Amino acid sequence: MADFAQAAQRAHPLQAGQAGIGSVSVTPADNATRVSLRARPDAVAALSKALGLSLPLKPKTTATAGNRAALWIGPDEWLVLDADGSSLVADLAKVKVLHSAVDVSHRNIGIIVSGRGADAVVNGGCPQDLSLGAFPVGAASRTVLGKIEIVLWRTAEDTFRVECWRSFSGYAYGFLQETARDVAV
Amino acid sequence: MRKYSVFALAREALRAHKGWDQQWTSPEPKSEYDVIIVGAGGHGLATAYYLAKEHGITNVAVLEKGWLGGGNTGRNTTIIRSNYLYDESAGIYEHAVKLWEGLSQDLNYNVMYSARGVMMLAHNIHDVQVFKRHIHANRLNGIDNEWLTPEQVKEFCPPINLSADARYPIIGAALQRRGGTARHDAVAWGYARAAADRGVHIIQNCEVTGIRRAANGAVVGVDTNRGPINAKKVGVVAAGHTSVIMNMAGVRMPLESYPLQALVSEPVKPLIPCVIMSNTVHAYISQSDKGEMVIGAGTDQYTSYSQTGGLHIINHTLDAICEMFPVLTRLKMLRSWGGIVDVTPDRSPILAKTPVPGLYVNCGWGTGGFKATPGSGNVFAHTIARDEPHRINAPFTIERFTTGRLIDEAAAAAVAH
Amino acid sequence: MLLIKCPYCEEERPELEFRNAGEAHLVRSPAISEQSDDDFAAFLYFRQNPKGLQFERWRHIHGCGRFFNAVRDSVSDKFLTVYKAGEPRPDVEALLNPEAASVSATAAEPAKKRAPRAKKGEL
Amino acid sequence: MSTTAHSGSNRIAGAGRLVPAKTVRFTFDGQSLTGLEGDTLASALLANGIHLVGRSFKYHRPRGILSAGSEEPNALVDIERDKSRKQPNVRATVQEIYDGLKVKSQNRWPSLTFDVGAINDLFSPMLPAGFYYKTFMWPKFAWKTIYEPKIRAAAGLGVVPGEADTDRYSNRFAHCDVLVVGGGAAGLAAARTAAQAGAKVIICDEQPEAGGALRYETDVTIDGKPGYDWATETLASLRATENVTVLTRTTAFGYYAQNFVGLVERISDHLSNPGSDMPRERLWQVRARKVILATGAIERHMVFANNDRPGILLASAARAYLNQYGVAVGRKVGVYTANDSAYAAAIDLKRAGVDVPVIVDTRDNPSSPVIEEARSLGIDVVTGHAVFSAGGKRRVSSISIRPNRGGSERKVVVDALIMSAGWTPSVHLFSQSRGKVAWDAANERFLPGTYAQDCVSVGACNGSDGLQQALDEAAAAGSKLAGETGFKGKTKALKATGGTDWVLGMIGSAPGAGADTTVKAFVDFQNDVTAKDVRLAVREGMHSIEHVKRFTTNGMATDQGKTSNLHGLAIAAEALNRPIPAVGLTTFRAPFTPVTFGAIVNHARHDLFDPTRRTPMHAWHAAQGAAFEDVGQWKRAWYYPQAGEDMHAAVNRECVAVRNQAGIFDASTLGKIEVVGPDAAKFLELLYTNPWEKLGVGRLRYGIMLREDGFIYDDGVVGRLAEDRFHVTTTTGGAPRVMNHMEDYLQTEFPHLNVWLTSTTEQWAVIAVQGPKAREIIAPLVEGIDLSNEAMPHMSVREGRICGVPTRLFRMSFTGEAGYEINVPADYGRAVWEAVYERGKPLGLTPYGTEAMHVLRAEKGYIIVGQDTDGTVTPQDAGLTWAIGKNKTDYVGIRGLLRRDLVADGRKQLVGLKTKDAHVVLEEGAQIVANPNQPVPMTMIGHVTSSYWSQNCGRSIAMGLVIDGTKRLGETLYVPMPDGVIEVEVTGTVFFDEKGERLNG
Repeated sequence: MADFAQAAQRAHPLQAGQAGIGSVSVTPADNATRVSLRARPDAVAALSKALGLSLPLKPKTTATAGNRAALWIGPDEWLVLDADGSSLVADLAKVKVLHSAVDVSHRNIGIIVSGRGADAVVNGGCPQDLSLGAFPVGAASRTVLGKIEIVLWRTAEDTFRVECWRSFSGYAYGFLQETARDVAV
Repeated sequence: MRKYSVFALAREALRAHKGWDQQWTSPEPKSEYDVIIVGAGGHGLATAYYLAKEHGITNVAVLEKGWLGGGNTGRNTTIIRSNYLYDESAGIYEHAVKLWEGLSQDLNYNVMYSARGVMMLAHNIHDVQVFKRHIHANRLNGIDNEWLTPEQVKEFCPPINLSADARYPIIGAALQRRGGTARHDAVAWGYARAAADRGVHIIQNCEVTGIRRAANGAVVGVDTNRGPINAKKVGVVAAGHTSVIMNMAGVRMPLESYPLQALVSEPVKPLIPCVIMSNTVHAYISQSDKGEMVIGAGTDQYTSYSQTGGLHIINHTLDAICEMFPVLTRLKMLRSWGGIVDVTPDRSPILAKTPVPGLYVNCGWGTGGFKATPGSGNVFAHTIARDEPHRINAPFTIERFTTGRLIDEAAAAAVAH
Repeated sequence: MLLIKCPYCEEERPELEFRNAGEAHLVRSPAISEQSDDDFAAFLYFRQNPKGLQFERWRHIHGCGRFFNAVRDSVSDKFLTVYKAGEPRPDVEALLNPEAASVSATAAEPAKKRAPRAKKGEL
Repeated sequence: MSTTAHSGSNRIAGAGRLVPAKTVRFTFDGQSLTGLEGDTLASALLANGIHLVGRSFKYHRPRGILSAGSEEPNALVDIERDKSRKQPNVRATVQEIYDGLKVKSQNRWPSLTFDVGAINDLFSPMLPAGFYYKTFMWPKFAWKTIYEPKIRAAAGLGVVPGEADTDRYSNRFAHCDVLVVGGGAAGLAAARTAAQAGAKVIICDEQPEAGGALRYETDVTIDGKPGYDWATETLASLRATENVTVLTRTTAFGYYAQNFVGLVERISDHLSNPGSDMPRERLWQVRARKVILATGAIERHMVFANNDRPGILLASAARAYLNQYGVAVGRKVGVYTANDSAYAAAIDLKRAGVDVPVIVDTRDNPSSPVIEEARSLGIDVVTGHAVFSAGGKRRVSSISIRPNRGGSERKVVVDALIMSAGWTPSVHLFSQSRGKVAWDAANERFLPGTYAQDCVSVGACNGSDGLQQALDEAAAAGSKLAGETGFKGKTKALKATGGTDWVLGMIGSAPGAGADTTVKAFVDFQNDVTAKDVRLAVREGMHSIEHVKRFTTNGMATDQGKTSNLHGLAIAAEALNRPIPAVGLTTFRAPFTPVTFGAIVNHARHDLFDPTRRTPMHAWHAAQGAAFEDVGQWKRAWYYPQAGEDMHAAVNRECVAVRNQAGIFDASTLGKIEVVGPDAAKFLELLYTNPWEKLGVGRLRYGIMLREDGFIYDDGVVGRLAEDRFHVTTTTGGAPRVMNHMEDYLQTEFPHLNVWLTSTTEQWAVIAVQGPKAREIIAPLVEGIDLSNEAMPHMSVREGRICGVPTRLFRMSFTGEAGYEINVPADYGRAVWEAVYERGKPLGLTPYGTEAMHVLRAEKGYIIVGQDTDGTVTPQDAGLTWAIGKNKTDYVGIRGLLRRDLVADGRKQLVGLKTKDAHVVLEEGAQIVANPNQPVPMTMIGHVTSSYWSQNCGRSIAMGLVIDGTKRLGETLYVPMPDGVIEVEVTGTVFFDEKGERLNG
């Protein structure tokens, strides 16, 4: 059994293309571990402890600790991200309080939009107010980009992480490159 | 009534057109009518016309809260076709098409029924299955509807994008050649003129505020902003506002009212020779005789009586139009507007008696009522006059929503797998 | 495009993130299989469809994912208020007339449905 | 009068703001012309003495340039960069010229000066408003074959380009505290105040420059500076302010609910060589907390006989052409007015050296300093008179003047006539915002009345007539609205002198074009609507302005009645002898000016029209030459033709291979939902017809989901991974709506259940390996799972590893063969697929597509929801009664199924159909009858839902929904086709391996 030469290799759906367009770069993010975490308030403390960060309870906010980040998605929902190969899934498996943790590492693809005008690039298809007052650094939300759903996370003043489902990543990537061309004008 | 003809036109040309009569008059309401029709849209006016013409009931008033033809009659994209799947739907829409074919002559009013063909595009195998099902059912019902190959589609409508690289390539179409368009205002005006000529009172700016009922529950009249008016029978034909009017009689309806938008482009020289519909990319387009592209958009997702809708609905409609006709991106939207459509759970109309004696309702045409105007008015007049439905509208009851005997054309085209 | 306040996200968001889910406070009977034909039809299909204030459901489908209720004027399309699923139908009079209604605010109808019945540790 | 030879003989040295040295070359109908940088096409044509620019819609009358702005009804042209970038119906008054601009006139044949269509003008007595409703009815066939084609060919203005557009369009969503629409004096003042308070401001104006009327009002000072200079400086300082976005060449075209305003920015239409990244236009979708409308007012023309002759313009336009562009609209310019504002134009022209032979003022005894000033310049001011007619054909050559109340006529030779009937406040956007206008009887105009949204109108659009009043009002609004958004600040008040009073004048037909006349006095130029047309409409019973508008088409041309609506209304009101508000005002509809479809569509073209969803193995299928089919947004491998194979041959080969060896199939698109929590089974009990509580861990079950109405909504296989964890699959197309349906019930009907739903559709790539050799093929690749029949029977699921990566391995079948569905994390899908394929290839493993999958499942009688069912089919109808939990008291759809009609006899039931001739394949969708000899309309008792050639069965097979079908087994029914009737036998739905033994192989 198992006499194949080596384990199957990952294949990312996006080919890193043109690195930068004008002031804004649109690039695929590195592989990551991702968990869709669901729980009621009484489970938050135990889960936070296991994760090593305080799960955010305020809408549109995030908490980070090292490579690990928890994005508030809904009142009982977080998207937890960590570096590829992290112990995230195993850490949550140990938690006994009532919750649901589902590995979605491969479901989502991350795209980084970075540089001066990154907000305008995202606003080419995202109808939310992305001014720093309304969507400050550290803010995150599920929302839309053109005709697809995304999770948007502002990691720095001029940097956004866009997460979408795998089969939509070609569309998202193409869309952001297109709006980046517009912003570069 | 002065007969309209090219000779009459020539005669009037010599005297600066000063001899034309009013197409309809604006009488004061009488205290009582045999029948009151609530709503002077195409369906209501047609009902009054056929009551007078076919049933000899001329003591009829059509009450309109605004101006006649100002509701969905004047706001739709005027598509006419009868290639529906179920016998019930095919029956009523085909009845309408047959009347359309002679309507200008019948009314002595050119309603510009233009049988330029309605082509419904198939973009995937599921579409093909659904359209073939329609075509075969139509054929056995004696209704024209034919399958076109992509090449025939292109031949019938040259500017269409047939590229295999299109996001949703066109792999065929169903064509009803007798389908087409008509001039919406002319339909309302033609019926109004012909009904008024037979003695029907068309009373505009007269809003119904209540439905009067006797102790036994039967309808005895209506209250209006111009006072009460007695009537033996009341027919409600108030698309969009049906729930509101029926509520006055204590009848709750299986209806929801949604904003539906449409738009026209600037007029250009003839390009699109037929009506094109695509359910998969959600687009409907034809070119008016004036040269404007007439484009139907979708409904908004929420119920509303505002007669306005969102810009994103227009965005999505034009996406699809430009995908089908890439040469149109430089065309300009000239005017957009909204109507209120009342929609039943099975998207088929209700044309029926109600639980209230003497009260009749014609509603629920959703986004497609214009095409039925003559047929709907014709059988609704029969229903009111005889107090029993015509064979053709008998299935379109309110009770079907209790028994489950739905007429669900859209469900028959359900997308899954 | 409407601007809709999500009671869970506690801010206004563009309509593109939401999906309307029809009339609110419709009661799915706990003993639905014993319901009469008429009662079941009323629940399934017959709607108030009011011209004016209406109670309706929305889902913040491309946001927090929650269903919630709203009171909206179907003529102006303006929202009077939004509230979480499971909360009672708000006193509309009080909202329209904040001063006059403080006295009668007790009359709020209990949660019917499509707003849930009961809640173990509900949010 | 000196002229600049380079840029046109009517250019006046020293006048205007354009730089004489900066010339631009363009062509008009092939004629090469020169203009100046900054010219509009209209100003450049006028500079070259060209007034005749187009032809009207109906009568093909020669038409010139009426205005200097976006309200232009006449001067519409075609502009062509190349074949794919050809733009019809461009307003010459808006288009800026650039080097190489190619312009063609429209709606004329063979040429602009000689147009055959002008014969309509001769026949015009036969063609009054609405004539077409009264004729073309006989003979009946002729409408379609003769009349309509002729009418269609005659109608329409420009021509749609023959090739797809290569320009780009873009979109931007934006938010601001205060949106200011209009960059005239009022708009600038409002924006300045709001910006200085610190509010986030967007200000837009449709012109390339700010200033509005300040661009031609030479007598204005603001803050001690000439008005135009103040505007330019203010705009520059706003541009330099961080919290301000200035958008010029940008039209606010639509005002939607909750202060959502659509703007379109024209980015490259004025450039000679726009870069390839540069969009042509950008749509701005602005959500503003507050909106300030500073949209100004539009001058009206005078309605008199032949008022449409080229060379007859609005007075303010003549002033703009002179003071902005340095162009005199004629050498001998008559003036016709009903208010003061035309005098300023006359005075400017006179001072520039243009002959102004006469000012005709309809007012009996007007008094104003400007009148005195005009007289003092030697202009003949004739009051109490009217212009009864204009002479000339392709250019006005004279005007006939008479006293208002009749009397002797005199003729004045002119080569241009400028006119003003007064100003119409631009309440378009206000009205679009659903605000209600109010009639200002004293000044005969509609003004903003009741507001429906958070906005304020300032300046001329609000009826604030003097410049100082407008500035004060605008500054106050800017300050107030900024304050309401949380920004307070002080701004120095502005002091102004001079300016136009936007008030008084006349509406309706001028003397000489009254009810007793038959002259052609145009109300709506483009649509050729005359005053007598409006009166005819009233005479025929059109008593609502909406009827008048629709009957005459007044106000329905591309200018949307900006100059004509009020005139039309006034004439109708007069004919009806009713006050204007009683006749009504048509509501204004978006867009304010026409907007290209391209701008509205923006990015959603080509690849971005709609997402194309591809599976992790897509590239492999493509490399194998697979044909794809669209299923929703997904591309699915349909079949894999080998050299020389058609679809039929490929599908036959694939089907046979699955049954004889094994096939490999990409099932990744199936929807997947992970249902987690202690109440997971309870929840599924409520959502599916089947029972779930007793399903063992590691087992699978086929589930049916209904809507509340009892009809089948979706189906799929559900696996229990743990007591509290299920892996649910859905149909490909149904995945999103099933998820929404489940969330709806969970959140609002069953919130007491402890369970959560997570979509995992895209977490897993799914590789189906089906066929007698399936186990043999995958076994060497699998670790940690005992694949034996005993350990892992049909309908079970195990977790382990395959090819070194984690897998959820399902033993299940949609083919009737023993088989597996290998779920692996999506990024591994391609590699695992290839490993399985390499391993299986020597054993005959064959990739098969959706078509073979459909055939194989049909051989086994497995249904496809949406094909063998539609939204009207119950589980009983589909032969799935076995999948309903007999002892359940509740699940979604339980009550719907009990409705009278759903339990009645005579429902359509799913059955098998075998053609008598085994080689005849039925057409899907074909209708079934009991008696093929009946006349049309026939009684149809069913239809074919699925039909294939089955190579494995050696015959055609089909399924259909037939009334009382299960009672008809063995009966012969008929499928009437256009080329003959096909006989079919009603059978069971299983055509292959009826006992199902192969599943356990």
